Amino acid sequence: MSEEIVEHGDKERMIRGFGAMVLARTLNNKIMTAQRQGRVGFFTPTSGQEAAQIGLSMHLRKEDIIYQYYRDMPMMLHMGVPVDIIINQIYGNSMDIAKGRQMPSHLLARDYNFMSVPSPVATNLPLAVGTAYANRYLKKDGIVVASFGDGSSSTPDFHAAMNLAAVYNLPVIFFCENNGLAISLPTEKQTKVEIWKKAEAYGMPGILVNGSDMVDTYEKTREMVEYVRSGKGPVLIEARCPRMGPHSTSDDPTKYLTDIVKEGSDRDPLIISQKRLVEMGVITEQIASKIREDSQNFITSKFDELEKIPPPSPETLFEDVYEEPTWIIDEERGEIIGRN
Amino acid sequence: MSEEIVEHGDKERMIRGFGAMVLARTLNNKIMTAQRQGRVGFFTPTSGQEAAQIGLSMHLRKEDIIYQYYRDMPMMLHMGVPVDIIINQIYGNSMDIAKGRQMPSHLLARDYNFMSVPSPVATNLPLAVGTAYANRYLKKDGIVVASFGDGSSSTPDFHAAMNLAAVYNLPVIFFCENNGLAISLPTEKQTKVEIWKKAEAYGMPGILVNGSDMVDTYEKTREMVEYVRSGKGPVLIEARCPRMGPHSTSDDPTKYLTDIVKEGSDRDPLIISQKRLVEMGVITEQIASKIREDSQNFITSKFDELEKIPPPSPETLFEDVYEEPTWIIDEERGEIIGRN
Amino acid sequence: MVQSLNRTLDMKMGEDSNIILLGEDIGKDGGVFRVTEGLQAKYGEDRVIDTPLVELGIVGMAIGMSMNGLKPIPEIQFQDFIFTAFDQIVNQMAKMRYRSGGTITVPLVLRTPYGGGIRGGLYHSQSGESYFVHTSGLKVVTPSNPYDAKGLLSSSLDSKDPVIFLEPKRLYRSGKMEVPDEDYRIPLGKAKLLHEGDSVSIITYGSMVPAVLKTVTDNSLDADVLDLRTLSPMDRDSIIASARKTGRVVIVHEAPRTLGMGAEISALISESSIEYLYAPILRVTGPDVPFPYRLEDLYLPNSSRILSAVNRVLQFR
Amino acid sequence: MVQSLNRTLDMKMGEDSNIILLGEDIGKDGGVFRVTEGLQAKYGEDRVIDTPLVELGIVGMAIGMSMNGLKPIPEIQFQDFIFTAFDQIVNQMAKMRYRSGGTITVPLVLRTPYGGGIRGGLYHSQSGESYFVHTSGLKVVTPSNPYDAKGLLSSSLDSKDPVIFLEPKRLYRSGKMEVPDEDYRIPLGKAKLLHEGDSVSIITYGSMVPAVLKTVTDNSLDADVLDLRTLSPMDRDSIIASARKTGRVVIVHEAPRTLGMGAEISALISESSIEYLYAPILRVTGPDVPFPYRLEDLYLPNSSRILSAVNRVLQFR
Ligand SMILES: Cc1ncc(C[n+]2csc(CCOP(=O)(O)OP(=O)(O)O)c2C)c(N)n1
Ligand SMILES: Cc1ncc(C[n+]2csc(CCOP(=O)(O)OP(=O)(O)O)c2C)c(N)n1
Ligand SMILES: [Mg+2]
Ligand SMILES: [Mg+2]
Repeated sequence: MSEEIVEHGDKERMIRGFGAMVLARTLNNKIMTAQRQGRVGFFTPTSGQEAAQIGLSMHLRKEDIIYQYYRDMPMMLHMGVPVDIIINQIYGNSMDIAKGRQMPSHLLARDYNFMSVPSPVATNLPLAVGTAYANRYLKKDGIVVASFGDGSSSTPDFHAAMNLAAVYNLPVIFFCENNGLAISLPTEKQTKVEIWKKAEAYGMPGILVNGSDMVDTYEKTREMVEYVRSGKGPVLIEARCPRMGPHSTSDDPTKYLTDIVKEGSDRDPLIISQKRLVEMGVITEQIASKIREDSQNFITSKFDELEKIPPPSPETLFEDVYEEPTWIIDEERGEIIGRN
Repeated sequence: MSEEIVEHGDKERMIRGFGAMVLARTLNNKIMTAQRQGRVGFFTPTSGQEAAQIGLSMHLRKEDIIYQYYRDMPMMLHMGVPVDIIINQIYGNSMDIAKGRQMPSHLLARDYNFMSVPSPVATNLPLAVGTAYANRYLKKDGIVVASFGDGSSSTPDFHAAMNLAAVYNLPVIFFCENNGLAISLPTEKQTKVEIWKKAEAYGMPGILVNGSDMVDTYEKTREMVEYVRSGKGPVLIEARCPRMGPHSTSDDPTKYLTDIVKEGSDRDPLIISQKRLVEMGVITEQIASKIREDSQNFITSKFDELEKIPPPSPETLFEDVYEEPTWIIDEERGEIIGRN
Repeated sequence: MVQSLNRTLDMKMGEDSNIILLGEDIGKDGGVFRVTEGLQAKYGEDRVIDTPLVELGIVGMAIGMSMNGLKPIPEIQFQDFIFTAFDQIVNQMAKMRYRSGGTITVPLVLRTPYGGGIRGGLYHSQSGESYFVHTSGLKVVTPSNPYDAKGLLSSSLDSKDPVIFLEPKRLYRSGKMEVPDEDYRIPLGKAKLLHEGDSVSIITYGSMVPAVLKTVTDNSLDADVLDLRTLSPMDRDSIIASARKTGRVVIVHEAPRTLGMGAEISALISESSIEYLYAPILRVTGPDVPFPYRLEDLYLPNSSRILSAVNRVLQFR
Repeated sequence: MVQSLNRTLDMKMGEDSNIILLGEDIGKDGGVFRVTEGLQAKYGEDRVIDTPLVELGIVGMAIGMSMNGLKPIPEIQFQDFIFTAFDQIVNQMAKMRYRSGGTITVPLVLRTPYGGGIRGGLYHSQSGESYFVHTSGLKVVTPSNPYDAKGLLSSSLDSKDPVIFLEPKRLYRSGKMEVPDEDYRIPLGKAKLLHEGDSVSIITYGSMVPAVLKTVTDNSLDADVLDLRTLSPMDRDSIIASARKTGRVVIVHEAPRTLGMGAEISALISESSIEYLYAPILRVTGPDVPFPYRLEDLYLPNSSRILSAVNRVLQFR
């Protein structure tokens, strides 16, 4: 099957996918280091989930709308969101689209059809359903992807969104990145049933993929994406992709986790995917090394450069609550930073 | 199988069950008439759901705790809640346990282990799970029953409660009385999957029963109740029992419903169950008629008698917000009815 | 008011095909209060959507629709049930513009009936406006008559910000009045002076407006009666102007006293105009108890309580 | 404060086997702020329950437990996430005693960290006390130091009514002080006068207490500083006594101004004591905008804002 893909002209796509994985890992590691150095406030590492995300997003198009969650930086990079846009949000500086209002990891890039991430988990899922409804009603092209973690399957919003998408037969891909944990709670204690199987309770197809392998994810999700794109209704995809680090930079996983997937080990999705691609003749070890090196240089220079951008101006605190500030906000701005 | 039941000494139980069905229907009809006469404020009729409820509650014991919903008056009557307790709540008079605070239909009888009904549907389900947890932790006997309508399966609370009960393997019977409608929305538009099948998504057994037939419900639910009682975990039972009237006394069903089950027709659960019992030799037509007649007389006199009880005193408005009224409530009572 | 709302929705849907209604029983049934009667038959099931029983889904879908080009009008059947969708309102609807740096907006109008007067007991009678007014990012509007209902609903639909449109269900079927057929607006954020006087300012809104007006007329009170109409943002200038003029203020609402709108109005006046006051600022409100069924009439502020508060401030030395 | 809370929970669990803790990551992980550290190891998984990710389930289960003989202490990881369980709190927890005519009670203590100060942005910083204080049937408590944390938590556990126990996360790791090992209580509903003066009353609570005290000391202000400690019901008598004594009041809190606690305190004073006031009642609060990440320090009330409000009321003629 893999050879088939290559023959069908997917080689380019595979290389770009792998490149994005490497870029994302490099950026992730850079941010984690910067956070330890006190240069960044917070981060939820994305390592371990690159192959799952990019394996799926290789099927996506510009017009597709993505309600990503806080670990989907790799998918954003793969879909062409410029590194600057992401790093500025990590710093929360004056060039940040969100004007430094969100904790890092809560990314957005409206121009690239990446919606905004709230902290309350899974609460974007009903929005994704509404957006899909609008898309169909307005006869716009494009499907909607809504991603979330395994823990998020317990939430009210998951249930609401799954049922509504099914009832209205909407073009939504529910993409569960099952990294085995919700902070400290293992998935087995979250729910007794495998998440992909829950699709049946709502009347939609569900599948399980090996989210540690970009090629496997890509191949297995193809049919699902086509199903949704052809208007047949929503689907649920569960990708298994073990978390490789702490839940966030505030978390100490040693309390609850012994078996962490090590970077560079043969359970690391970068290693797994690279091996597959080398076997398939899509890349060579040399090309892979070159990609890693280029990423490293690129990220390091970008990251250091953008750190110099100043924080948002005090006025921004009072903007965007409403289209026009109310007298209340004007008054409060006056009290806090003086009237302008 | 039915003969077997009778031989096993269930005859008494069957007669009591049928008696409760008739009593409940009689009371239901009386309330509906009284409501039209302006003597009662509101009601959600319970007709059509008697066989389902009582078919299940024939397996229940005094120590079992029931989180009923607003159509479960028949089950309450069957479990021995005195008619007075119910009628006083229908009037919301000064003998009402709830001190006239709740709309009629939102019944309670703590002494009989019937908990209190809130209006927001299904929001009692997570409570039922907590109560079951307490029961097990405190090593108390008794299982927990939580009933709800088909529409309620879409709610956040359903999802939360089902998952939690399964994760902690708690003794809860989730009892869905599927009357085919949520006010005006038919079940097919509520969700694409039969409700009993949703049990699988949580890792518990689910069954479907014919809730129009008391004997069928009784027989089919037995194993489920035993399963729960033996500590194996929660179950979901769906009973199909078409609504026979309007959603409530405020509702005009002609807008959305053409095929209403008529009272006394061969789809009326009272008729269906009576036939079964006569065939089984549990009762005769004569006994059935006698039961109906007695119920009629009993209910009429009770209903008229209790109407004379005065409304709750003004002071009760300010009680039971807290164990002791706060200064705020004291102050407000003073302003509204004068200090005492 | 039901008719006025129904006609306004009809008119607006006719003008703008991006307006979508969604909620429980709003289609075939026409809504439990008949506000959306006939609209599904006219505009189709795609535009008047009967939803499953899940308020957070209704609100969440509406937000997602509005982010993608539609103008949704979700209905919550009773305001009492909105709390099951409260996270969507507080954390998504109200904060989307802010957290996206203004790149994503959520123009929608969430309609819901609130307040007592129909013997609805604890869960069909609540007046929860404070929960929304305390939440920045939302506008909160409530009409007190059919004319305002149309003008305020139209302005709400013009708003680029989410509006919580609270319909006093007690007034759904009362207060018949002429409502012009043509399009008009009542600007958000502007109160209306319904009665003018120099001795006392009575500030109120929504369901209490008729009772206040009746008290004033029946007792020939020399009172300003201010109908706020928009609760967030309130009409600061009108409130302050009236308070400064009369120096005596009574606030009337049905919601419980503690942190009800009266608290904010009182605080606003005493931080801006305390030197103009001759008397305490009094509040006549529902008590801080859940809403009752049988004793509803005792719960709701009435003429005698309003009058007694007015007399207290008038007689205060 | 974390240590004080942890030890109090430990002590109480040791005394009463009906106390059950439940929440996300409170067991093995010891809670994201370490408040429940070590308790699961000591008391077992049955008494310190790691729950799935569903706040309404945590709260709903806790209610059901408390109705049936247990004394649950549910934790919501951040107060910002409590809105997903808001219906359970407003419509079940707060109304159960009332709607059952007093036959069913819900004694439980819901703990949750609130407020800013950890660079948590929009969703890890909110101060939502108003939502709870507006809801009758709930008690709302917030300590400002480790000593009070213990005494208030103990009293909350004695309460037969549900208590929302708000922990100012900014003070979790600050303000080291001696906390006695023995059992003691701080009664609910009683404020504490932390500093005495005659010129101005500064009323505050929770996370703002240290900043207010510092402002008062640094500037040698002749001020009463009142730490409310219980927000519902507030300590009416202490507030009024201080306001009447000084005639000048400043209220300080982190929550947004509109319908924040300051509104109710202000309204309470101006309806009961207006004739004692020499100056407007001022509020120093967070602004009515969502909580920011990078500009957090600008959002939080600080000494200079407190001082400037104090000076305004002192200089008012
Ligand atoms: C509604 C809500 N409750 C609690 C939290 C706190 N919290 C943040 S992430 C997280 C775990 C999420 O697990 P999962 O969905 O599996 O995503 P993962 O972090 O593993 O990628 C929790 C409990 C939250 N963000 N939102
Ligand atoms: C959370 C919530 N939303 C809306 C309502 C209004 N409402 C009352 S009953 C009902 C339909 C319930 O349907 P179902 O669960 O099937 O029960 P049934 O009335 O058919 O027995 C609705 C929408 C409510 N009570 N609670
Ligand atoms: Mg996870
Ligand atoms: Mg139904």
